[in-house]
Amino acid sequence: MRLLAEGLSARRGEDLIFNDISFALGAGEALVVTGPNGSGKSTLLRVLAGLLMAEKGRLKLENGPPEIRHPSELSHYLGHRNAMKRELTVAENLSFWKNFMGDSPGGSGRNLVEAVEAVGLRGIAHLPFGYLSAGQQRRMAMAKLIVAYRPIWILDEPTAALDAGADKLFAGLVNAHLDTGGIVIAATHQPLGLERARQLQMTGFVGIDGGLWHDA
Amino acid sequence: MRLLAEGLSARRGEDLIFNDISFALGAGEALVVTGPNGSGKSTLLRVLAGLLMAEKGRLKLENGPPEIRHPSELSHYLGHRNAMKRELTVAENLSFWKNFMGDSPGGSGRNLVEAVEAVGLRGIAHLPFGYLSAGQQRRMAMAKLIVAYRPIWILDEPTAALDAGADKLFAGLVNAHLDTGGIVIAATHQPLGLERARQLQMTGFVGIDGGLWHDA
Amino acid sequence: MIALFLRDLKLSIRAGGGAMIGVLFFMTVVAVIPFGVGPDLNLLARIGPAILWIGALLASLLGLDRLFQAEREDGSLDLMLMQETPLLVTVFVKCAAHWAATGLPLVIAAPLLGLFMNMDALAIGATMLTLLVGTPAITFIGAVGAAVAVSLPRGGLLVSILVLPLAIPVLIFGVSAVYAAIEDPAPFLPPLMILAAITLFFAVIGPVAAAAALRHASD
Amino acid sequence: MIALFLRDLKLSIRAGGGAMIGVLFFMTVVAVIPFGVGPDLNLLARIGPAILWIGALLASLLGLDRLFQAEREDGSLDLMLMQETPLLVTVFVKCAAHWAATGLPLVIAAPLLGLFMNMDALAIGATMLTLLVGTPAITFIGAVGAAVAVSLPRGGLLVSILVLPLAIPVLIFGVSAVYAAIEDPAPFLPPLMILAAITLFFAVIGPVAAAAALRHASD
Amino acid sequence: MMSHAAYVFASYGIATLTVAGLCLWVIADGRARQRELRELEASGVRRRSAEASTGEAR
Amino acid sequence: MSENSLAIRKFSDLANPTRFLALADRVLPWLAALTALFFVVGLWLSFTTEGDYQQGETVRIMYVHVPAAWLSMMCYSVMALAALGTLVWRHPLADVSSRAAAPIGACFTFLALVTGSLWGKPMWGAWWVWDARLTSVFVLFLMYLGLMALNRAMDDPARSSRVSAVLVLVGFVNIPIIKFSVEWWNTLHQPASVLRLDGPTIDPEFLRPLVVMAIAFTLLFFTLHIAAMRNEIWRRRVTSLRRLAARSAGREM
Ligand code: HEM
Ligand SMILES: Nc1ncnc2c1ncn2[C@@H]1O[C@H](COP(=O)(O)OP(=O)(O)OP(=O)(O)O)[C@@H](O)[C@H]1O
Ligand SMILES: Nc1ncnc2c1ncn2[C@@H]1O[C@H](COP(=O)(O)OP(=O)(O)OP(=O)(O)O)[C@@H](O)[C@H]1O
Ligand SMILES: [Mg+2]
Ligand SMILES: [Mg+2]
Repeated sequence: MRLLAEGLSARRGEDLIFNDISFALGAGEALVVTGPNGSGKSTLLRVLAGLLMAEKGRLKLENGPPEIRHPSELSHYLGHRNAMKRELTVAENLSFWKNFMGDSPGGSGRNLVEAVEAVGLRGIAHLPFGYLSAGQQRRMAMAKLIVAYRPIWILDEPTAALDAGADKLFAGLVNAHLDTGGIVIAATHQPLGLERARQLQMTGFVGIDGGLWHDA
Repeated sequence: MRLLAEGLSARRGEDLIFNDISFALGAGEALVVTGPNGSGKSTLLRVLAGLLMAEKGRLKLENGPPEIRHPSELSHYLGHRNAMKRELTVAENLSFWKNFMGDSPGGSGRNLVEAVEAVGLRGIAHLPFGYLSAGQQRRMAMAKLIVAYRPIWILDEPTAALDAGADKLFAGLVNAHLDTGGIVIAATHQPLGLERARQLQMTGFVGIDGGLWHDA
Repeated sequence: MIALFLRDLKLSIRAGGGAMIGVLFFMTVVAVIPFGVGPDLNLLARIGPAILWIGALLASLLGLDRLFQAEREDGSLDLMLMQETPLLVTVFVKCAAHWAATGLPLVIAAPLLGLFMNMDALAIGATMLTLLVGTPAITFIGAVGAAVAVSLPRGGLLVSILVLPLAIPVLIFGVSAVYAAIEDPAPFLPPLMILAAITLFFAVIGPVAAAAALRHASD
Repeated sequence: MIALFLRDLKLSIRAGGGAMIGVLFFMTVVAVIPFGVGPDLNLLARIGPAILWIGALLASLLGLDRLFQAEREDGSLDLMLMQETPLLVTVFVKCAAHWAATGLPLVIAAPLLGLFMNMDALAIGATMLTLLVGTPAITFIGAVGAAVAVSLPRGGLLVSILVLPLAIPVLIFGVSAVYAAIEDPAPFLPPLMILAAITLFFAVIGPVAAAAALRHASD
Repeated sequence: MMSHAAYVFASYGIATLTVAGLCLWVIADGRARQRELRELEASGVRRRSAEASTGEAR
Repeated sequence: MSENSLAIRKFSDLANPTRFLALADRVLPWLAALTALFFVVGLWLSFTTEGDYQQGETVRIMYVHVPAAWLSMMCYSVMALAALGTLVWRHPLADVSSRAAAPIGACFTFLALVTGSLWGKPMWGAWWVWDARLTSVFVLFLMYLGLMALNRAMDDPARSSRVSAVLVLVGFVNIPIIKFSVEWWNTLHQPASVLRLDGPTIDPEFLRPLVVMAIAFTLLFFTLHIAAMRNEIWRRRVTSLRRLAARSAGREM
């Protein structure tokens, strides 16, 4: 499987945030997106996840399952928000996502106990999600990545709020995913401890293509 | 001015999170709280900010203004959330907090323009807060610290979501505050670049004093 | 999909209680009308079905605005948008869960309130039936409004405003079906059929439109 | 404090704001009623005051739940709790701003809607007066509910169960004061006085209770 | 009972007020927007023609 | 296909915002002057023609009421057209036009409602009855306000334009209902006597001021609409400049 981005550009509101970004990621490859605040890292990831329309350019999957309309259907997206309900317990949250998302072809998700253990939080799955500390919440959101199998992971500042130990644990998770032929794309300010990662440096502020409402 | 904590302990739900924490911070001193996820850093800071009741122990201010009932009235608290409204412009947000909080005795807040400049975001104070990227939002939340004067700053992972440049800028802000005799308490996973800081390492899960519903 | 249905039910029972407040409001509305019209039992019986319908309409609007907003705020909506299952189906299931949590209790509470309004058994039965057939339509219409307002910070009332005019046909046919049932000459079935048709129509159109709006709202 | 008042006003005017939308909702509700009960002018005039009151109650309830929740979600509530100014005052000011943004417009729009309901000048005046006196009470009661809702980690049905029953007396005295004004024999002043007393009572109790709930809520 | 002329004058009066208000609002709105544009230009925000800086993969 | 897109490019070229602004600057003064002229003549006519034998002086309300009512419907039709433009051709000015029209339409509808009520009190003895036409006009008013609220609430036009365009189109059902309600249901309100297929049935004595006032109102609408569109374009310029500022901020260090 190969994920291809060709000449992507995207707008926020009416302004171009980045222009003509291309890359190709094969199975087992990772891409780390870096850049200063406001340079468009999150915007790029949302485009890759199919949550924002690209202004130009294409996103393709080669050698993927045939019936896929958009690579996002094979992707996990971990944004700034954790997509968990504070009122439900961790177990309820995770098993909901496991059932709702199902597995992509080519792999299968781990069960809840294993997943919670994998993020190092055994024994607190019965607590309401709202009771956890910021870092614990983030870790549980990561457990979501492995309860349902998706070959592509799109992670926006995954390690914000994580302590040093969890950092390592996270690198382990990602490396394990890469080993099984997964693809990882992560935006970050901190080193993620991935050896095999390629870098994409966003410089931001592509500026101005004339803008819709101005003289060309 | 001296901030004294004597034998603090706190509960979350029914479990004791930490026990018997004491420290004393004089003017111009900083305390950096570290520890793994879920070890109680945020809990400690919320106790210091008067947002959680301590289970035992006391928090005192020596040589402070006389009419203060709780040190929290002399404190800034910067939590995980930025306390700004997405719909209002940055300037409206900041000037609201400036007016609403007022200055503590012994100092005065900077004006908006200066504050926005201090966090390196000159010229965008007229934008709605929601337009900013995650890191820009965090920086603006820091500007809040200097528009209204408070001698004590309580900061919970202040540099999450900040890029490297902003990290340095933040260290500058904190050092300037310490130079004028302020007190800073910060929880963090990343080095903050403060030279004069003392460390408090939380180990987490003091455990089991029986809990409320068990035999002691 | 069953997982989603169950989760939404659980959430509405557990937190903030969409379920109860609807019924409570319904009762309040119905309880207040007699103060307005006075204790004239005949009059009450006459306007009873209309009042019940209006009360149900208003009650099902409460909380509708948070249908997608809550999902958006914690990021769940993003994940739902990304799945292979058509968004349409997700929206439909969420509507169904919302109806089960707020609409169904209204239907069940209706007979009780019918007694307060001095309606006879036939009228109560007819009202209950029309409510059962008609309230899902309101939920489906409301879903469109909720989807449109999803990115608005305080979209609450706006949803109701966008929704109410569209809900007028439901109200008209619901009420007229009940009156047709009470007053003998007029046939009961045609308006009920129309009501059912409206519901089916919106059960298709609503999720489609809501899904389209959600797609465009994501940023 | 004025800063807070102004900010809340600004927020409600600016984005998806309660102010204009509340009135719109009020108007929409009233416009929908005749579709239910039929265009009988006499009947409409008779139930008019009750309808206006119900509409106002609903309009001021919708969106009230977010009064503190929005503050809590973005962390502002923490800062408000820490200030020297008593929380009580903060809550009171927030309620006042909420009322000014949503309650007051309702009162102002009431006469217009009264005309639509074919109410006579006296009834309209009385309704307006009672709304002016009574709607603040709804806001203050709602504030308690909103505060409690913030405090419970799992939300909780309590809010709904708390707010509506407390609001019912307001509704009842409001409506009955209007009818007392219209129908000569019954005296107008006593129910109005009771209404005013309820409002004053809740203006004190509401913020106190809400502030207490908020203090305990913080975690 | 109002005389009929009163109704006529009331309607013309309200019509005048509404139309005048609308016109004034449009004019004031335009002025405000132009002022904002001028302020923005004055503070140095201006559209430059595209600079081709983007991210690049390595 | 390629020809089609070429044509559209030409079309959008013609109506590009900058071009539009230049055009508006040139046209607006003339339009405004013409409007004023027609209003002077219209008002003079409507106060000098004699009253009706049945309705007396109140017939003069017609010269405001009827044009306002027509305009309220026309304005919505303009918005519906613009909504089509947004959805089908994705033309940016279409959304501007539809947004700018909403407050103007709301004002005209308000006028139709108020003058109608002021006419209804002496004629029917009630300010308001719930007949089909009156109700549907009231719904139109609510729709204008709802759209305005929606537009205000969504500050990002790129996202809100299509949503509100759909809503506008859905609401368009209301217009035929208003127009034909007097014929479909028997109501208190006057049936059409001017805009009908078999020619006006109204006395020329009343027709003359009515027509002049109608033209005056129409001109007023276009003047205001163009001015409001210009404002809207400026507003968008301001917004996009502000976003630009956001993006470039903090970058120099
Ligand atoms: C609030 C109440 C009223 C509303 C909302 C209203 C609305 C309208 C509308 C929308 C039209 C345009 C219809 C069309 O072009 O086919 C119209 C036309 C007209 N209205 Fe009214 N109306 C109201 C009250 C009245 C009253 C009280 C009278 C007089 C007794 C009246 C007399 C007329 C006449 C004469 C026309 C012109 C019909 C024609 O010649 O085509 N209206 N009104
Ligand atoms: N919802 C939005 N509407 C309009 N503009 C936005 C929106 N979100 C972000 N922007 C703008 O787009 C630009 C890029 O934002 P983005 O969030 O992609 O940056 P980022 O690289 O993720 O920054 P950070 O490191 O701070 O998270 C920013 O300048 C921001 O002002
Ligand atoms: N609202 C709450 N109710 C009950 N328990 C809570 C609540 N918030 C946190 N806890 C528990 O208290 C413990 C300490 O949490 P705290 O947020 O203080 O950790 P932290 O050191 O800040 O961690 P992090 O680095 O992840 O932010 C955690 O084990 C958590 O489960
Ligand atoms: Mg980001
Ligand atoms: Mg923490």
